[in-house]
Amino acid sequence: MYLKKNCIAMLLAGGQGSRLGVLTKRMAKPAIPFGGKYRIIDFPLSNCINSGIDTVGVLTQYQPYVLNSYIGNGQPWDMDRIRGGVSILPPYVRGKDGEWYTGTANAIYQNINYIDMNDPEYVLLLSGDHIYKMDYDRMLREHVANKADATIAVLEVPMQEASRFGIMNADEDGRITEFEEKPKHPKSNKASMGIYIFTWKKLRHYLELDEQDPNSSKDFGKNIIPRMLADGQRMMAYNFSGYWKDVGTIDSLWEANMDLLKPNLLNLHDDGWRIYSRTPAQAPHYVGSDATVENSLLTEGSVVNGDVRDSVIFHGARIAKGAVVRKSIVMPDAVIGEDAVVEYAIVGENAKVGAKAVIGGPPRQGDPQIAVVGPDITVEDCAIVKPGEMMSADVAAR
Amino acid sequence: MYLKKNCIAMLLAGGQGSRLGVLTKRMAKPAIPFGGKYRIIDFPLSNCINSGIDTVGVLTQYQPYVLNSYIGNGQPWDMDRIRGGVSILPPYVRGKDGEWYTGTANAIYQNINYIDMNDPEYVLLLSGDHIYKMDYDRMLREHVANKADATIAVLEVPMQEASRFGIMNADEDGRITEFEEKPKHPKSNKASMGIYIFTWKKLRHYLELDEQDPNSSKDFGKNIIPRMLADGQRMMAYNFSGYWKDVGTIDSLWEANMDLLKPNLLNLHDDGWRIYSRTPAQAPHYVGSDATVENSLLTEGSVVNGDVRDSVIFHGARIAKGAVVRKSIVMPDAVIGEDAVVEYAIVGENAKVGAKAVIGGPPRQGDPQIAVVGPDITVEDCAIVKPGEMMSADVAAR
Amino acid sequence: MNALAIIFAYANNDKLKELTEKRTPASVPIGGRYRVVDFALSNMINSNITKVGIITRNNYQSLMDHVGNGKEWDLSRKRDGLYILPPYAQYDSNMQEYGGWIDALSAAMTFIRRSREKYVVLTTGEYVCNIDYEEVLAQHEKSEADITCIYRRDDRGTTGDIAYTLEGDRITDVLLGAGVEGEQNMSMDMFIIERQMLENLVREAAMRGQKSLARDIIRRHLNTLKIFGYEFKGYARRVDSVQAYMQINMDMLQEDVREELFNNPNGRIYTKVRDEMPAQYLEGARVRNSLVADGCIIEGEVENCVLARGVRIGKGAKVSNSIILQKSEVLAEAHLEHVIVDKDAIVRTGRTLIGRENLPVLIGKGMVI
Amino acid sequence: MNALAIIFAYANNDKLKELTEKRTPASVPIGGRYRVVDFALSNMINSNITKVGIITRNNYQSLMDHVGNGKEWDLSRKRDGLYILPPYAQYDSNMQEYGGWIDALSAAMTFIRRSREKYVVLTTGEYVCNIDYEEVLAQHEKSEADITCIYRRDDRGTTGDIAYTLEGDRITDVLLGAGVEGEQNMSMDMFIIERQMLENLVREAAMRGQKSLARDIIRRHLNTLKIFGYEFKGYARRVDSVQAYMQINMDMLQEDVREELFNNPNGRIYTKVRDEMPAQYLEGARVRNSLVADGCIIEGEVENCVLARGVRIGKGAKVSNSIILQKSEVLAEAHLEHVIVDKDAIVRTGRTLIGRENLPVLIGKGMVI
Repeated sequence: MYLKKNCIAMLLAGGQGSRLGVLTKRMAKPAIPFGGKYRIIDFPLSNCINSGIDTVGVLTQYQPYVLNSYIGNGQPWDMDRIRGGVSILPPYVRGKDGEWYTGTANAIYQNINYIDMNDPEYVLLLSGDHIYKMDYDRMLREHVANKADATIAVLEVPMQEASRFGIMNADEDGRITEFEEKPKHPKSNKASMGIYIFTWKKLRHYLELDEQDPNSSKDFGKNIIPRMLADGQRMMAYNFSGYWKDVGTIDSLWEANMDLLKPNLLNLHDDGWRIYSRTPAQAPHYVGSDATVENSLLTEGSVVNGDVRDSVIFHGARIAKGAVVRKSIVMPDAVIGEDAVVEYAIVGENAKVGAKAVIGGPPRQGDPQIAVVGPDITVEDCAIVKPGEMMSADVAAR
Repeated sequence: MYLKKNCIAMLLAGGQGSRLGVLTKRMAKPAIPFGGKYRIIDFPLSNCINSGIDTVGVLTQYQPYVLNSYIGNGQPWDMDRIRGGVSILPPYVRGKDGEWYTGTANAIYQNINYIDMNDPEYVLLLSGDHIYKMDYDRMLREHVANKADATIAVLEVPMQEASRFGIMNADEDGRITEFEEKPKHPKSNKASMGIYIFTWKKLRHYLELDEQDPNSSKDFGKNIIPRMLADGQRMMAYNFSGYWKDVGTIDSLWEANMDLLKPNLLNLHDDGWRIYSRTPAQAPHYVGSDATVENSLLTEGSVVNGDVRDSVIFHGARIAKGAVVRKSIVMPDAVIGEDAVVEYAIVGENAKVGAKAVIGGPPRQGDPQIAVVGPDITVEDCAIVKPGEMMSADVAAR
Repeated sequence: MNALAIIFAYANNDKLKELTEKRTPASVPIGGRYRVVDFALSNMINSNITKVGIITRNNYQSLMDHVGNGKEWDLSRKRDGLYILPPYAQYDSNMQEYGGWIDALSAAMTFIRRSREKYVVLTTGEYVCNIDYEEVLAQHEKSEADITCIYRRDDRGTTGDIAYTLEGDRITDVLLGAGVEGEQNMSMDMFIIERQMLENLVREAAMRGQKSLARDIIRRHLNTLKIFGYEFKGYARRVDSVQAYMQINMDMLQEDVREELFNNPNGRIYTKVRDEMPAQYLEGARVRNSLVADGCIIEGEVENCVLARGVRIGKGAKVSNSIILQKSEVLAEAHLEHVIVDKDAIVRTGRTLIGRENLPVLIGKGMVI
Repeated sequence: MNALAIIFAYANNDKLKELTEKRTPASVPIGGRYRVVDFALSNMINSNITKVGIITRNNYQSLMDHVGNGKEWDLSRKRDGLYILPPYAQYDSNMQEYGGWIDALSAAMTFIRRSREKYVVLTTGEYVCNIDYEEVLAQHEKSEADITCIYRRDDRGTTGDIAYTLEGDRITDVLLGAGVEGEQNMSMDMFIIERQMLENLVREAAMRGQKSLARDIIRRHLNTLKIFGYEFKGYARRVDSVQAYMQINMDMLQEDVREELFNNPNGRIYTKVRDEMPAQYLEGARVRNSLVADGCIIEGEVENCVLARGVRIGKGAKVSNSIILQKSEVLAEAHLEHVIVDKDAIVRTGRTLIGRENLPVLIGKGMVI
């Protein structure tokens, strides 16, 4: 029956993403450009439509303009549906007072009406800051076959890194026996990916319980999951293998972009699993007579007259003659001036790097230090931004 | 040029509408059903698209679910546009803190970004609680021809009622010289209809000024308009003639519905000026073998087996055999039981009136006293709701 | 549902007379606000089939106008959605008119081949019913059938109809053409089959110059393939004659038929929304046992009728056992019994027209009588 | 803009050779990610024309596939939007192939008559340009013209082209057919006319059996109607030969042409979005003076080329002065100069193909060379 939805998704896109600094000053984290023509939220949204889930509520309260206008009517993701589709869900006033979202669980709690209106059997809970391709329908089928109350997607991480994650300890049938948030001595390496499927009736019950608990911080990881476990609910782990990356920091954002240049890590050429995005209508990119481009991604509307290697160049970006771009990310409509040198750097949307300016540099020793030029920032001719520096104001020549 | 919008509309739909009592308990005023198949917001939205304005921001913060899902992707109003269309604009968090809309001017102020993104020359400001048909394009053309900073639509009201309205005093060229809110001794009978066109640059300036004024109540009528007048800005009156009704009270809502039964007050048969609405897919209405229907409006999905006169019956409503409905409004999916009598009443969405129940009654003397049965309320068999009573809880038989 | 649908929407006969002079049977108005094809399209979306091809041949402008971009059925999509498959659109179509479904399917083969869905639902656009193909597919998969043919028990077979003989659920014979008497397993011309198998069967049949799905594919393969029947037990009638057309409209006056077709938990019947205002009943209106669409203005007497949107019944007019299609006007004091008035027609003041139950008077589109 | 648009999208000749074997000129791929008709459609929406009819005749499946429901151009609307006007869709169309625009307009007359817009913009779907019809209409209204004919100054006229003689802005003669030499006022086959006048002129011409808009309407009425010219001064070329096709693609390598066509404040050129990933340049890629669409994977050398989406250039391959259409692959060590490779073709490892500037080698759709 068409009007009833079997499974809908709720996408938590409210995070301020303060660890991304100047990049999230004017937009929510899920709206950050990624991979040449995408924004982070394209990944969960495309995963949804490719998994047959056409009803997605996007919970947002922080700097929603860029995200809202990016999502628009949902058409790029084939979610401009008459029934279902993508809905932006901000906090609202009930009765006399309004209440901001105080935690992930509270955000879902405040939207119980939205979920009830769609009357689903199952609710898929997603984050807006992960890069991966995943068939949620397979996970849903396991959830149904297991008659689970909740199913949590887990990824095996290197044991030495396990203490940075929420770790799920499961028995041999995959039933979760214990959940430890960032354990000092992890018992397993199955890290929660922040992707949950709940049987809606059950989740609804626990959301209401949790809301009444004055000591709860209204968070899924801290409150709902432990409480359901304690109550002996049937919680299953779903093993995911494949590329998955949290891009919540400058370093991980840079790394995930660089990962796209490596073959076989994350295949975006997959006709059966397209990642959709909203792009401005621009001509194919142009590479000039004096340009060189190797081991890089380029997309529509960009113009390269300089020397680009090991980099990701977004739509509308322009690299002038003589400019050198290495191991860098040049975001939409950014301009790199003549003979400028950009290395191990992220240049934000619409930033202007002047002629002969120098942004970042190769690592002397140890990990690379990524330089960041914020969106709309102007770096004057001959100015210098040192490795690891983050510029949130215009940079004068030194 | 297509990307730039000449004029966009901002629709204030945030009002709680407390004077409508139980009818607005679970929905914002603009979402209230009206005229058999419409909701109040259909009128301004249809006026917009018929006037060639395809970009509308709907400012909402109170009980937005019904309104949001009613508006959906905007398709019924032909506003499911890739560029433009209808956008729901709730309050959001900027920087660290969020701020609810504190007044009409503040609501627009908080959405300056949205307006700037559309880069319009002019902004049309509308309310979500008026029933009328109006060509905003004509008003816009006058605004442009007059080189006005603001143009305010006015309607001539009977002089004795003028003290209930905001009154615009204008010179013979239509230039507004004075604005008086509910004057005791009105100098003219030109009442503001709450419909404004502003030249955006000018309005933007005054919104920013007003926001910095700690004594301002951030309201268009109380602050922005008087201030612009005081500064000698060019404010013009636009004379509207035709049907216009504020439906902010139970009595005026009932009257406006009854007005549709009178010929020549508000023509909804107008092929050149359709009022669009989102309706559930239902069969044509059915009138049974024992039914009588006169001087009434009926629409899809309703089934009448009783006796209906001088009434407006919404989609999905059912009037059982022997039931008598007079001078009443039966909202969507409401059921009137066998031999029940409903007179001078509003029966809310999905309410159930039991067999032989009596709702309301004719006026003994003076104005009619409208009985109201709230949405989803059950009135038991043989129960009585007196004229003028408003039921917000189930009614037992007396 | 992992299936695409093909709706055959062109006329095989002219039994609908003037009603199909300017349209195909699939786009004939019915039930006050629908076109016949609305049932087929809504059944698809309600069964979660989101890729639908409509095969047309001629006379299809009114059909295209009606289905438009498919938005009303939520079939306006970036991937999949609604496809009109007109003739002559293919660069290699040198055929004349389709001789049968096999010709039509051959012409649509590029569309079918490019699809990813596992199954194909084939159906005509001429049936009025509310059917859940997900249930049919469940039986198809459970029985491991190669082809499932949907039928109904009915005794109204006419010459040219097809009936099946069954043993259990398996079809053992296909009865063609002969006027079938008594209650039979009448074909509803609806089939579920794997896409790849359909491609092969159609290619093979086309190479032999065969035309008919029932005769040349179903009957020929009764022994070599597992061909099963699925009995549809709900209301189902084909709009294939003026009498059937009249009867289906009248059936909709019955509450149980209306509930099954239009308030079915399986899903609603969607149609193009016209944004007419609610129907207006004026002083003097007397309406009994009738379906009335939005936009009507009624001042006269109406009994046992279906009035489509925007119809006007003048003061003192008496209309009974009739179907008045959209925007037609019956002026004051006119008197109609057993009449079908097509769109945009006018029945003049005082005019009387009386047909008989099995031979209604038909007033053509735009006529002034 | 108070106008509807009619785009004529069927072939008048086969000068595009294999490029139009399986498509109409309007749906030929161009500029790496576009189809020719994208320019006409985008010009309409950028001029705020929201009702657009596309007249097709045959070979139009690829065109229908491309424009789909019109969403990419924001022409998927409840009122108005995009209408495909195929032949044989009308109940009264007994004509054979359209003999000229007048036949085609006659067949589309119901569509035109039902519109409410005051003006009609007529255009072919074969021009590459970025034109603002609002500006043309402003001149049309200011000059109180009956018909405004858009032209460009050009010396590339060929036999069959139409040129105008002007006195001031008024057209005083229409030069037909003869190979025109030197710089002329070449017709761009774009016209603005009041809808009602168009209806009358077409009806009148059709009754006389006339076929050509230029010869039978424009030239015949030079003295009786006010027929004005509008000079379009921007970049404008018609895709009417393989040489023109090659040249237009090469023109797009110039920054000024690209800026005018694609970054014009008048509006962008929209096309069907295919959601390919960004182009990948691998180690060894050497690309110079080329346009490269998304989805390409480049390991070889490319110079003075237009590569459409999803093209692969293998290791050690050398491709210059060529156009490679979508999803085609040039395998390792192949060598191409002055070649047009249509969709889905494969140039095998080590293969060499060398055409000449005015006679490119053309490799057909899906071929393996």
